[in-house]
Amino acid sequence: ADLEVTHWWTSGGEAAAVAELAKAFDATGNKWVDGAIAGSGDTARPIMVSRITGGDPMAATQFNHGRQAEELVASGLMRNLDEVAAAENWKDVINPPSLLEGCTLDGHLYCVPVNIHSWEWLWLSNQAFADAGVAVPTNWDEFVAAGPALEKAGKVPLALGQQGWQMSGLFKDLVLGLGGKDLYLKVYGDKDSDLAGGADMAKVFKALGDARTLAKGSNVQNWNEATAMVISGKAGGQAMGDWAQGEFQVAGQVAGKDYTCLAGLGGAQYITTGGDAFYFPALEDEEKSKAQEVLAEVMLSPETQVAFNLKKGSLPVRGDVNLEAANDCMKKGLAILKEGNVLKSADELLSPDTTTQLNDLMSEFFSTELTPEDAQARFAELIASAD
Amino acid sequence: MADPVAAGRAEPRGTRPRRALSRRNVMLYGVLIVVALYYLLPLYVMVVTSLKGMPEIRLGNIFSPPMEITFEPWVKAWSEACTGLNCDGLSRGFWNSVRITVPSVVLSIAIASVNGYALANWRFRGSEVFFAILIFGAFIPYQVMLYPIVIMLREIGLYGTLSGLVLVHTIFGMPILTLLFRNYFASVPEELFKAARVDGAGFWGIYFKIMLPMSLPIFVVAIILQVTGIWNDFLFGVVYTKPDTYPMTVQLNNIVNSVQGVKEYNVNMAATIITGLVPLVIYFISGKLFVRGIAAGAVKG
Amino acid sequence: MNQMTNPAATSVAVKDLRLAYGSLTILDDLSLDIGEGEFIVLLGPSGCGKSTLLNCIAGLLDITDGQIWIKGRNVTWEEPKDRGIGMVFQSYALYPQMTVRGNLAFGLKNAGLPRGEIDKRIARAAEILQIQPLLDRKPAALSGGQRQRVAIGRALVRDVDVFLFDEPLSNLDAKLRSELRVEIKRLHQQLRNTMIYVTHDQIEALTLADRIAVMRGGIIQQLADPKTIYNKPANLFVAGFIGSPAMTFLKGQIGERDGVRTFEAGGSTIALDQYRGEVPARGTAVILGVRPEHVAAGHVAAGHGAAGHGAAGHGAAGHGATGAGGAAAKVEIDEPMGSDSLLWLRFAGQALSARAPAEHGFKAGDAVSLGFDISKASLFDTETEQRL
Amino acid sequence: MNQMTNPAATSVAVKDLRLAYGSLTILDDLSLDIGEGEFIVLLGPSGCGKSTLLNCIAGLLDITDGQIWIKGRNVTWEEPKDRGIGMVFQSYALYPQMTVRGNLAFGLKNAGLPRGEIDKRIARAAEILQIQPLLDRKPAALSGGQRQRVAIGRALVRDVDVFLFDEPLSNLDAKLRSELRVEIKRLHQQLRNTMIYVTHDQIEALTLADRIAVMRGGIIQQLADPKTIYNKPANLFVAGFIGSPAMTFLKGQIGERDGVRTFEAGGSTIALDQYRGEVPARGTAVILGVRPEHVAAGHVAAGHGAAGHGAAGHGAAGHGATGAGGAAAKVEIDEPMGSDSLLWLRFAGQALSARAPAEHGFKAGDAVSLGFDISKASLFDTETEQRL
Amino acid sequence: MASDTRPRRPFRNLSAKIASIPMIVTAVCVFLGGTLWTVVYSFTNSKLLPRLNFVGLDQYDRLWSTPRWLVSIENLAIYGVLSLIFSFVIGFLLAALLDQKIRFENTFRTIFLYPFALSFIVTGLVWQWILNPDFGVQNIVRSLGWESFTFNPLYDANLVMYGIVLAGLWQGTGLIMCLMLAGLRGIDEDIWKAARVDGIPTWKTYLYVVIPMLRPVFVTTLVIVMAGIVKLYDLVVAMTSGGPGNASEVPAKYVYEFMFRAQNLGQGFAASTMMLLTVAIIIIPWAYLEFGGRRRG
Ligand SMILES: Nc1ncnc2c1ncn2[C@@H]1O[C@H](COP(=O)(O)OP(=O)(O)OP(=O)(O)O)[C@@H](O)[C@H]1O
Ligand SMILES: Nc1ncnc2c1ncn2[C@@H]1O[C@H](COP(=O)(O)OP(=O)(O)OP(=O)(O)O)[C@@H](O)[C@H]1O
Ligand SMILES: [Mg+2]
Ligand SMILES: [Mg+2]
Repeated sequence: ADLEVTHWWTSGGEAAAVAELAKAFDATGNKWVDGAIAGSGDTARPIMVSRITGGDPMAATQFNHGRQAEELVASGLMRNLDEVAAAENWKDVINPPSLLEGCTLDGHLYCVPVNIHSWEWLWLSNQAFADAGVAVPTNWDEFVAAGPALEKAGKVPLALGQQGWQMSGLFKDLVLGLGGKDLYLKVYGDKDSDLAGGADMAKVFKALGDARTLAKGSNVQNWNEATAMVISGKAGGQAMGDWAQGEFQVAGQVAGKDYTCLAGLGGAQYITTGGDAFYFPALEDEEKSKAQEVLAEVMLSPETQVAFNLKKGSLPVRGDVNLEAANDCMKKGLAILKEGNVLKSADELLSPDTTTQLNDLMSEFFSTELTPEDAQARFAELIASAD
Repeated sequence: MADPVAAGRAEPRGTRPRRALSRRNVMLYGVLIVVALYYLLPLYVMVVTSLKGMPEIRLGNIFSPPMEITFEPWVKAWSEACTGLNCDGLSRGFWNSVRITVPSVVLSIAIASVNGYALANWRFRGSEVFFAILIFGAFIPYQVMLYPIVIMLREIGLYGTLSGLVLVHTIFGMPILTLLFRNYFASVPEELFKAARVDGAGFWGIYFKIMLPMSLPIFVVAIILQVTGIWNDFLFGVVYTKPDTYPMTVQLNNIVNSVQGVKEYNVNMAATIITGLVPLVIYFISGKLFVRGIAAGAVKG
Repeated sequence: MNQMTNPAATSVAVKDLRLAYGSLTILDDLSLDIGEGEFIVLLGPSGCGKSTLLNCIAGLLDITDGQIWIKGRNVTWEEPKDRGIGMVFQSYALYPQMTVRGNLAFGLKNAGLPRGEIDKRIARAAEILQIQPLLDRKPAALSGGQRQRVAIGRALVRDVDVFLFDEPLSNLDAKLRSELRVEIKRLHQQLRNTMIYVTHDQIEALTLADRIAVMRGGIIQQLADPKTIYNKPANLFVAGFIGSPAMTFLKGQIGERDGVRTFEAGGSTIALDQYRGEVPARGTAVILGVRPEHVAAGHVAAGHGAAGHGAAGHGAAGHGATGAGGAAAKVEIDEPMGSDSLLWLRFAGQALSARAPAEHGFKAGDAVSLGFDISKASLFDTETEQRL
Repeated sequence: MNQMTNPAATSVAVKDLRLAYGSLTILDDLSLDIGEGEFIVLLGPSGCGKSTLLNCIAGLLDITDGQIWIKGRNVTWEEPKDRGIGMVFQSYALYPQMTVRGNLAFGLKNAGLPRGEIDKRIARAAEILQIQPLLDRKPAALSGGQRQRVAIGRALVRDVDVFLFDEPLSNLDAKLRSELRVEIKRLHQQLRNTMIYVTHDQIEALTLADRIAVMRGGIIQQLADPKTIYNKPANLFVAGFIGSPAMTFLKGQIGERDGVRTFEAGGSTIALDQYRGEVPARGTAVILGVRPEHVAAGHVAAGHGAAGHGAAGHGAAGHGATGAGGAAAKVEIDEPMGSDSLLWLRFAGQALSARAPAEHGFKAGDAVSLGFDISKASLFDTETEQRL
Repeated sequence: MASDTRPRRPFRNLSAKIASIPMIVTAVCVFLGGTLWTVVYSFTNSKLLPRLNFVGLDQYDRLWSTPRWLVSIENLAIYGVLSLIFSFVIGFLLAALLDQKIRFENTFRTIFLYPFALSFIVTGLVWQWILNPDFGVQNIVRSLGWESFTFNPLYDANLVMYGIVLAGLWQGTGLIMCLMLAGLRGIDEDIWKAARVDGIPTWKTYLYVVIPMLRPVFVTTLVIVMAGIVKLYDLVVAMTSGGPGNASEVPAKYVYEFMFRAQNLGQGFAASTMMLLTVAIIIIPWAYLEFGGRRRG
């Protein structure tokens, strides 16, 4: 059957990855009708939600697993995937198992995680540092120190797209990378507002202040434009999730040679396992419902996982696949994954409402002269009222 | 009173003014030309950029004419640019836009003109109240109505269909159009209406045989407003349609925002021009009638 | 064809008509009977409700109360097209996008008449109105007078009993107006339909009407034939409204001299023995209205008799004019009007106008003696403003 | 104040004026001298260029060629405000959002006059025009006549030598029009300014003007005092345009009977011995123009004499009317106009109108005999249409 | 045969009433109904899906303590005031210039009006491109030798609203000009002549006579412009997506984002209600002027 799949994967690397999913699904005799909506999840999600609540759902749709689709699931608009999961024995193959938790509500499974995305990466342009005459940094502090030299060489030290989610992503990286696992979990997970206003967080906010200074002159909106600045050597580095790697790959760059990646911003070696998942709205058409199951299966098949994730630059959700072809950076990620240094992602820990508020705060911080102290106070307040 | 010699001269006082190059004319046309340049600049930039190759664009001067004209960006924008897996550029969206715009324009104008006619000539108890509410609707930000409309369309089972979108466009076009038509028909002499009634024409007879043939200017205004409005609509197009019925603006947005590495400004500009072409052409063709219609429908109260 | 409930002679009857816009009453309790074939003119100043009354008769306005009968049928709630009326509007209201033929045919087509019949009727109307050569033109290509004829034609083809005209001439220039006035009159003589004609031009009313209904503020002030209206206006308003140049009014009171009642104002007296009406008691305050053509101005030296012969060539000369006791009036302004002149005088401290032949020989500032034709003057009660 | 290069009596002089819009010439080689204190009326049908000429004098239109002199100064290229003119427009063109006082003061303030002077001038103008109570109202709250006075006031306060009026009365109803006509006349008598007055209403022209310039198609047809224009129209156009009711024209040719030249048409003859002008040779085709008041209609039985006395109360009666040889005319339509009636007759197969007293007693269809006052008639050449 | 009895009211002009049904339904169901629905749900704590779970004024409390909303309001005020003033001034000036019986009037008018045919999305993209510091005006001026020249409104939080106003004016002034031109053409030519005879300079005539006379046109224009201002959304999204940071956020965007992105419908509805309230404050006086008392004669 023809299945319409909506997603917001439209950048070069993403599109190439999605093509793999489509190819695999088409191979089963069905047809993947692509419903890409450009301009990040923020643009796409409202459209998807309207379609689903409007009674004209697509056959499958991308969400970041976590709490974005919680209410849709609770209102019975999404399909229960328990049977497929049981048949395919997902419980055993999915690694880390916590991924499935994000897809589970009241003991039922509602989504298919397709990759593991980790936010905690600093992408550095070797070219830029060479031009500036400094060594490629190995951690955040070195990166900050290299700032003036980069600037002198006419580079933007830190490329940062002017959108809230990118900024709060950077912030989260700093929390985890500089503050460590406990701080991250207590603040984001337990909503500990005392800690959020405490001294440890103050350090993070100071680093955020540095980041603000470094990112001056970064006149781009979208993350991939920021990445493009790093690729072209116009910028020193960018803090962005592993999907940025897809862009380097499309541009023909080689990890370690043309660019360097620092997990956990070179600090604490943890990654959060956010990721993309596909939800399957409940459909009335029998044939399409069948095809939905096929699609879910296909998405998790080892071959698809490898092909998809190589293109996407993310990690596969199965521990049992062979990633020979993986490059330097992916291997670093895989290593961390093996260690089990995996935490829940912020998307799972915070409601979209809180996330939006946090994004707003970060936007404000980066576009105004708000002091780190004031920002921290506001942050603590926000955490206190988070749900 | 002044110099008697001067006063006594048979020569006219003051100089014969207003030759072609008088100061006034220089000022007047000077200002107009400068302003016109400001208005034309973006169009110029769009066209010029769309004809350049990416390497030339990176050189940075957006105002310089292309050194080497290339139509590749146009071709790409029209038929090759990708969104996700669909690499057929704007071409698909174009026909969708036509399929959305034509019925929406026809339906909304048909309904609004009848409403305006009824309001102007067949007022009944309460008609003005409904009209006032309608005008209030002109101010409601579309975003606010998005959700209620989703629910309404779901309830009447039109969500996601082309008819649903046409309906939405008709509804949101109604306030301003009704206002225009009402004002226009109100400016038609009432005696004409009375004469037709004495001649035995009814509500529809008068509308079709008397009012319609007289309303070309206001129809032109309505058509221009609606074609531009609906053709350019993004929000409803993206919320109330599916990928295979996406209108051109949604495709445009997808192309422009689907950045693959570096932004391809030339393709973006070409896509932008192509998207704006239909309303522009309609506007250029009927601009004169537009002004006349505005004078008749918007200004008279 | 129609059952008659009213006297056979009545073509249009308006009974106790009331029309109000919300709380604003325009017409209140108005009644009017119009005879078969009669030419009635509704005359009155702007805004007095003439068009409103006409529209009520036509059925273009929903009346608030009362009844309208046409040809013995109660048509109060019938549609305009079913009332057997034709209407001609001030701006003609020709359908601009149709040819003259289309304009004429529109109503007939609506009524579902067969083609042949339509053509026949148009041909007949075109002949009567002499617009055959114009049939295929559009209204924009017609002159004012031609448009007017087409507008009449549109009513004509419908073969109606009653014609309604709403100021059909007021958009035209004076010359055309007087020509078309004659044509309408000729048409009425030819067709003998009932015609109800609205105007605020009293010349039109006087020349066209069998009877004139003078209206003010929604009330019919006087309904009578033109002569009566002109010579015996029911009240001050009608007197002032009718006649051009207008009647002038003198304020004064009733006196008596030699057993004859007189009109006294500012020391001058005018004998009222010739007055055709009831002269009130001595001392009553009255207003004397005289038309310019009933005032004769003469050279002061020649006295009363000269006034009658020398200057006044009009009615005042023919019928015995009553002298103003030699009271001097002064010429203020002389308005020559071609065929004759209008003299504006100051008499007993009040303004008075007199008609004089074109070659009268008076200049502004001259003193004149006056003769009045009191048999054609009117006396009004100062309070009620009614004619006595 | 200004040195005169022109005759002292000339206030406004237009010399060889040419005005063209592109290739469309509206006024061509027009010259006109207007005396000090004169009241000149420009009269002509719509579109003949009256307003255009007035605007040229005012300096509101750039003329193509020629000169304009005002008070001995060549003002051809001066700004309107420096020409010493005041102008009153058809629509009054009052500044709607200013009070009457503001309207009057606006121009003066702009000219930088001191406050006291402005107040003095406004007070004076307000007194002359009797608009003191209106000074603080806005134009929207004024009646038509009041607005007109304010518009005049605006010209008045500017203390100008020349007043220009562009159809200032044509938006008003007939009654008000005749009142304001008198007021303008009175104003002129009081101020003695030069006034140039545009109208297409011939009654206004006749009553107001010292001299009338009758225009057609941008050309002055006749420039003369009202009497001459009325009695000796220079050509057919002027004759037909002036006079209400209008002059009627009879086509015919010159004959002779008993040594007296006659006018012959359709078997009827009219003796021309009394004609004041040159009667052309026998056989010449001519047009005879007679005004209704110079035609006397009499009962057929009574013959010629009766016609003079019985029915015709006007000029035709006073001066010897020449009989139409008993040729019967038929009454077609009787238009009663209050003070008298207009009879539309068919004479020698042509339409003819005659003025009769209100009580004439003729009915449509009656045969009448006619008397003509040929001394006041006009003969026109059929070809050139000029008066003979 | 004779219709002695007065027909019942509702059945007179039946066709007119039937023909007005779409209008009535739209007005009542969509606009009135939708508005009421929105207002009601603004008192609930609906998240992704509307639920009637009333929480009183909580959403409003939160709304008015959210910096982003306050910024949005402030931005809208800046944009509104600026674009109102400038579009009126520029629109009127252009109309006045075009009213001088100039040659090529059609050409000029077309040039001023064509941007109106383009969508805000298109407008936003073009101006984003022109104002882009790396390619646009700033870059050009710098490459001409003025190295320190800075003109980078879209990436400067203090200037970004002005950049948006610039684009908005470019798009919308043409229509204003058209309306004003229509109004100017309706002014009695004699008024101009009277002013010239009175010796009033042209600018004074405009200021004291013509502009006051154009009041009705100004009111209509005001309504149209205001309606556009309140709805400001597409342009911002296309030019800056509300950035840098939150510097160009506007209320319509706030509504949209809270309803759909933040999945907090209640908050979005509260913001909508505030916007509707503003609209009501604008439109009710206008409606009063337009329909109150005065009737068509
Ligand atoms: N729709 C309406 N609502 C309220 N008042 C009205 C309406 N139409 C007319 N009027 C009022 O009714 C009165 C009579 O109007 P009508 O048109 O009958 O006057 P008229 O005698 O025909 O005047 P005119 O000579 O100017 O045509 C006027 O005072 C007018 O203001
Ligand atoms: N701007 C213009 N361009 C071209 N022709 C014009 C213009 N203005 C006036 N005309 C023409 O000039 C002629 C004279 O116009 P004008 O206004 O002087 O007539 P008028 O005698 O005042 O008529 P009315 O009595 O109607 O006011 C008319 O035929 C008119 O069409
Ligand atoms: Mg009327
Ligand atoms: Mg004129």
